[in-house]
Amino acid sequence: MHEYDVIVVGAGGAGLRSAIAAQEAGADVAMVTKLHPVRSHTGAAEGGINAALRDGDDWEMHAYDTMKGSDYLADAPAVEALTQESPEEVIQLEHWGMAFSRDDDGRVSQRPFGGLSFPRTTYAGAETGHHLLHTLYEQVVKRGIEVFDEWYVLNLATTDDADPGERSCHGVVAYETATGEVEAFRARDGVILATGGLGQVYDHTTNAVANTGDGVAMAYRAGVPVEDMEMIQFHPTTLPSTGVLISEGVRGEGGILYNDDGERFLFERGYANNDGELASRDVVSRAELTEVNEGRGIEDEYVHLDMRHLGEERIVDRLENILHLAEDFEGVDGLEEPMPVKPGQHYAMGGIETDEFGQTCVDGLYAVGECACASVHGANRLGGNALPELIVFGKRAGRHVAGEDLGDPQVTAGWTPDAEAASVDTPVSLGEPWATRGDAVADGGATADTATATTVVERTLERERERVERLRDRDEGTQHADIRAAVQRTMTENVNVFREESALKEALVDIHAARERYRDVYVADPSSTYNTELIQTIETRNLLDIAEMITVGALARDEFRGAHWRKEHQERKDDEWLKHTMVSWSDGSPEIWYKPAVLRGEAKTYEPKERSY
Amino acid sequence: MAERYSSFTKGGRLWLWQRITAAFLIVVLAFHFFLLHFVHHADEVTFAMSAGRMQQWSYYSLMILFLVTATFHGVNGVYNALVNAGLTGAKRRVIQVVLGVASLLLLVQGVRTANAWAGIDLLPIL
Amino acid sequence: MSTQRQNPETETDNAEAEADTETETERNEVARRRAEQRERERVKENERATADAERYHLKVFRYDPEVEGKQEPRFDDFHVPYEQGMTVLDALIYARDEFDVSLTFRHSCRQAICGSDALFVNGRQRLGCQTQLSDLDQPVRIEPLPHQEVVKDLVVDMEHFYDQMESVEPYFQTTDRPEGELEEQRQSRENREQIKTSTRCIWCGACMSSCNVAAGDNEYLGPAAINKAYRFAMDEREGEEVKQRRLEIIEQEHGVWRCQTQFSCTEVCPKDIPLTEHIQELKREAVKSNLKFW
Amino acid sequence: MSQSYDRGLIEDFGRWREFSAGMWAWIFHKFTGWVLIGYLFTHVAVLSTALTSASADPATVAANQDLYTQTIQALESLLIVRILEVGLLAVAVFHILNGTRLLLVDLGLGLGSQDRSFYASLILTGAIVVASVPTFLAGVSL
Ligand SMILES: Cc1cc2nc3c(=O)[nH]c(=O)nc-3n(C[C@H](O)[C@H](O)[C@H](O)COP(=O)(O)OP(=O)(O)OC[C@H]3O[C@@H](n4cnc5c(N)ncnc54)[C@H](O)[C@@H]3O)c2cc1C
Ligand code: HEM
Ligand code: SF4
Ligand code: F3S
Ligand code: FES
Repeated sequence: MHEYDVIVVGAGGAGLRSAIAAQEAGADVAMVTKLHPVRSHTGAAEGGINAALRDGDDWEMHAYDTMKGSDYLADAPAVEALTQESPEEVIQLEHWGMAFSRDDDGRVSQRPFGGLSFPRTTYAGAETGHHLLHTLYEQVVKRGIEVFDEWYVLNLATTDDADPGERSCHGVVAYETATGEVEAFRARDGVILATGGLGQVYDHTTNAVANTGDGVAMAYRAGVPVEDMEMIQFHPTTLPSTGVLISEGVRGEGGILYNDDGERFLFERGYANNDGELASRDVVSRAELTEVNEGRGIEDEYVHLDMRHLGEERIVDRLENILHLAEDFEGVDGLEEPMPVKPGQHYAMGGIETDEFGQTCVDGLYAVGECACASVHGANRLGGNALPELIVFGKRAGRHVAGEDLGDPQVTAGWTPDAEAASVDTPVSLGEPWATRGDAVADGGATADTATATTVVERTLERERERVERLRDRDEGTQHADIRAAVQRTMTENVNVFREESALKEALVDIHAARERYRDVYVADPSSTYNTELIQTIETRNLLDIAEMITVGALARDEFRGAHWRKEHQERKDDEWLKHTMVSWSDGSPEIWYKPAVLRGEAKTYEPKERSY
Repeated sequence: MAERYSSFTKGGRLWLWQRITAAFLIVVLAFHFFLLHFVHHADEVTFAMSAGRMQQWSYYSLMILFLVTATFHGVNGVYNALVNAGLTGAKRRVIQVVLGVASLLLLVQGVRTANAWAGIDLLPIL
Repeated sequence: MSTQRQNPETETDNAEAEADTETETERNEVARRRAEQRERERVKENERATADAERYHLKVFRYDPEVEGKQEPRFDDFHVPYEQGMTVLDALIYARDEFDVSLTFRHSCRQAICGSDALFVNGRQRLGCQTQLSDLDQPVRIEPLPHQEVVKDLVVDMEHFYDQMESVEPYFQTTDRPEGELEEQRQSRENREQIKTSTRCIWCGACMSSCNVAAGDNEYLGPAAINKAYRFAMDEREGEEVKQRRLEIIEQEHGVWRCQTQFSCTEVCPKDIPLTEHIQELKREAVKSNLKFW
Repeated sequence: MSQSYDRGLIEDFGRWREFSAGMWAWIFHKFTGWVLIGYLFTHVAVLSTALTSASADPATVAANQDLYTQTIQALESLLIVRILEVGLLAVAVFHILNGTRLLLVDLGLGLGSQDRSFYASLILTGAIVVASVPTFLAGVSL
């Protein structure tokens, strides 16, 4: 058994930043990650990082934009923490050598981005995430922080108290891809989950194949509530054949969207009369799909994004990477022709519920980055607001877990008195109704009364070893690839940009059927050397849970807010819905409840206003 | 972790000398070929003529320099090639010694021959 | 169905609960059958579509130290239905999901940024996700990166590559930081332009694999690590003093001098980094700084 | 790592079909360099016969009957030696031209057209060698 003060699961921007912070605060840190750190999907981020750095801009404006962008579903204290600390963190990155683009005076460049009232998106070409990821990894190398790369975390070692709020987390159990060994990692102070996105529940996504929402699913099954899962962002400009992202930076620099009739539809058809292409992402995505659905799409599938008028020099200077992407993945020369684009799954606003220090309701368990929901994005994330989230909350969680006193959180995690129980009418039973009831409340837990920290970890280790063996020993049944494909298809068809009650229900039926099939899943490859099939099979299990959380949340929320549009309920219902959708795993099935959104900030309350761009 | 640099090595210096000698050799080798195959034909070479050329100080010193640079350039080139192919440790020491001795022999023999033509008895031991 | 309530102790009538579960099971059953029906139709439709498609012939290197029949390396043939825009990675994924689940390769981002899937395709190091099948002659021969040990199928051991990358002190160091909070270090646009290409490396290892010198001399830093050193040495923010140190590192015995300007690294780099040029520039920088000291 | 497979030598020269210009240039330069240094050693050995000639009877020398002159002329009368000399010329010319190319590359010049300059070296070598054949084979008895 490995033993450290802090175990960080995942080595994308969020994981790396928290590891650095925890180590600086004196903790003995190890990172466990299924990919080598530089392979993390943070590297794919293109556009930039929002930070109020310049005269004429300030964090309050940034906070205001973020609250408005979130459609008032974000928690103000978290948003204010994000916007106040982002400048300092961005400058920290610069001091660590990050290769930002530069202005003539040698300072870092900033550009306009959708939904922002000031050009505050700090960027490094159209490959900001790549530079951020590598800069942070360099600092991890410098500090000699131990990294277990290509170790797949199977589960959390948590206790099993009836009330999730009383559980505690003592480590993780992981599978070494190269050898097939299952090993335990005990964490004396805490575990930080930073496992990133979950785009693989959809089949048209900008996310990596590794973005399977493992952390969210693991925390969920340990009893941690997940928040606002129905809030999935669809990015308006992805390449139709692969889902590769064409950065919002293109529109930030002045790129224009046209439909098949050559209309600049955002203006000409009144979707966003003020901001046009720079309206918030949900607005633009819906506009594009409406154009396509009404027959004005190109080849009935996509619209055109044109940047030719920007001129070669400007494009090469600021968006060079986009030229390569369009060429390599769509065979289009962005200097000569407009690029085909359509909406694709991009980001999960929701995730593991945390407070502003990344703490979950389970003692010793933290979550940061895209897998977490500190609730800074609410119902819609603004472009350029995810990367600052990684570094701001990464740092906070790292310091907190290492024992620094950061004060009391304003946002509470877990079931509180103002929580509201709820019920949703579903066509099938959810979760795993066949799971044996009564013994374990939290999946993978060890009963609290007898447990010391070490026995909790050891018991989890045993269980996970069994699970891996079971999968490998069986030699007939269903294969995970079919199940995964079925989930992706139903999610893309039924739980997309436009959501309809009957379709959501159909998705739940499909997910249920997929779960049934998963019951006799098996792994055909008998090898213990680099058995990727085994890992994917376990990931698919996580995808099932994730798909269900998203769909249930979407069914519960009968209003239109931010990224979440409901055919039967096309208006925002502030009286009823200024609250977060929470889903917790309890006794083998999901339980739904709500908690109010916190709109009261440090100095003011963010009153919901109509969101028009 | 891969091996860190140990101390300043002469890698750079040898590299530079390889280039400097190469630049010099371009001229001299071309001249040499031209002279002995085109101006004079190889089959017409006689001891007397060779001796005649060698007795000119300028030609003599050019040829000595030619010999020295070519030896350095060639032997260092061979050594480099072996290192590139992963020559290390004891084997490397052996090769260094062998190459060193070989170049010395070559130089000594070359200078003796040149002296014989030039009629120089500068160093009787040679 | 009403989902679990918060208070699990709530009393429920047992009989009622029983009946409830009964109809529930039935309902689940019906729903599931419907879903399966839909799924079957989809699969059929898919099959029909793929039956008509043009197929690409792949020859893929296979090896597994543990599995009988794979211990001796061999090539397997796969015939993958072609779709417009299909990449080598797409084809491999298809072959894995449809024909042989044990086919193993690294991949993640599908967009040439994570650097996981550098492969040896038709005699050249390329990223699977960045290579269009239509640009290749058939059969498409796919092998793991040369000069690295094969772990399984297309997966090679990257440890040595990582070690080399990390041996050049690949992190920013500077002796002077600007005064004042929120002050960034200034960098001219020209300087950022100079290091721009060098910062694009995605650690894919293609360059190292293509270099014959790196194959012969195991300690040679290799083009990627030298390029990493270049990225810092040329960054004016680090200052002169640190630059000298950096030059010392790349000047070591197995540093820049080993490069024989084969250019293959530059040719295969998927990020178009002019590696040879960077290496050569560092050689000159090193010579210059040494001449100063002689 | 449980075990891994080392594909050994096929990795290197077995892949020659897949070599690109720069790699061929490297191989050729290596080969020609080795030939040249090898030749330098033999060349000096042959020339050393001059040592005996120097101490020989001046009359013999005057009559071109000394060991050095005899050796050289005997060698030069062999067709095989002449052919080898043409080979040597080819090797030297290529090494000079490609060496020049490498020097330029070291100076950072023409990196973008390194493959073309390699082909140019090859072609130029061929041309020079062909043009020199008459001179090199002049007066040899078959
Ligand atoms: C194409 C694209 C462009 C974007 N552009 C922008 C932008 O311009 N600006 C912006 O602000 N945001 C952008 N975003 C969003 C932002 O990049 C992501 O939200 C963010 O990078 C997520 O970082 P992360 O550290 O949470 O996760 P990731 O970087 O995805 O890292 C996840 C880590 O977790 C590890 N992991 C996962 N599961 C396991 C497991 N079971 N066991 C062990 N390890 C595990 C992985 O190995 C990986 O290291 C973009 C996103 C995408 C997809
Ligand atoms: C005439 C002009 C010459 C030029 C311009 C020249 C140029 C070069 C250069 C630049 C290299 C270095 C290659 C590298 O390290 O990357 C080299 C290598 C070499 N040269 Fe020359 N050279 C010349 C003549 C000679 C001569 C006369 C000899 C023989 C005595 C010779 C033997 C070698 C050898 C053995 C190597 C090493 C080859 C290898 O890497 O295996 N060269 N030459
Ligand atoms: S330099 Fe290019 S080829 Fe080499 S590792 Fe980096 S990206 Fe890959
Ligand atoms: S291939 Fe190797 S020899 Fe130099 S130019 Fe590239 S590192
Ligand atoms: S899959 Fe990431 S580089 Fe190809």
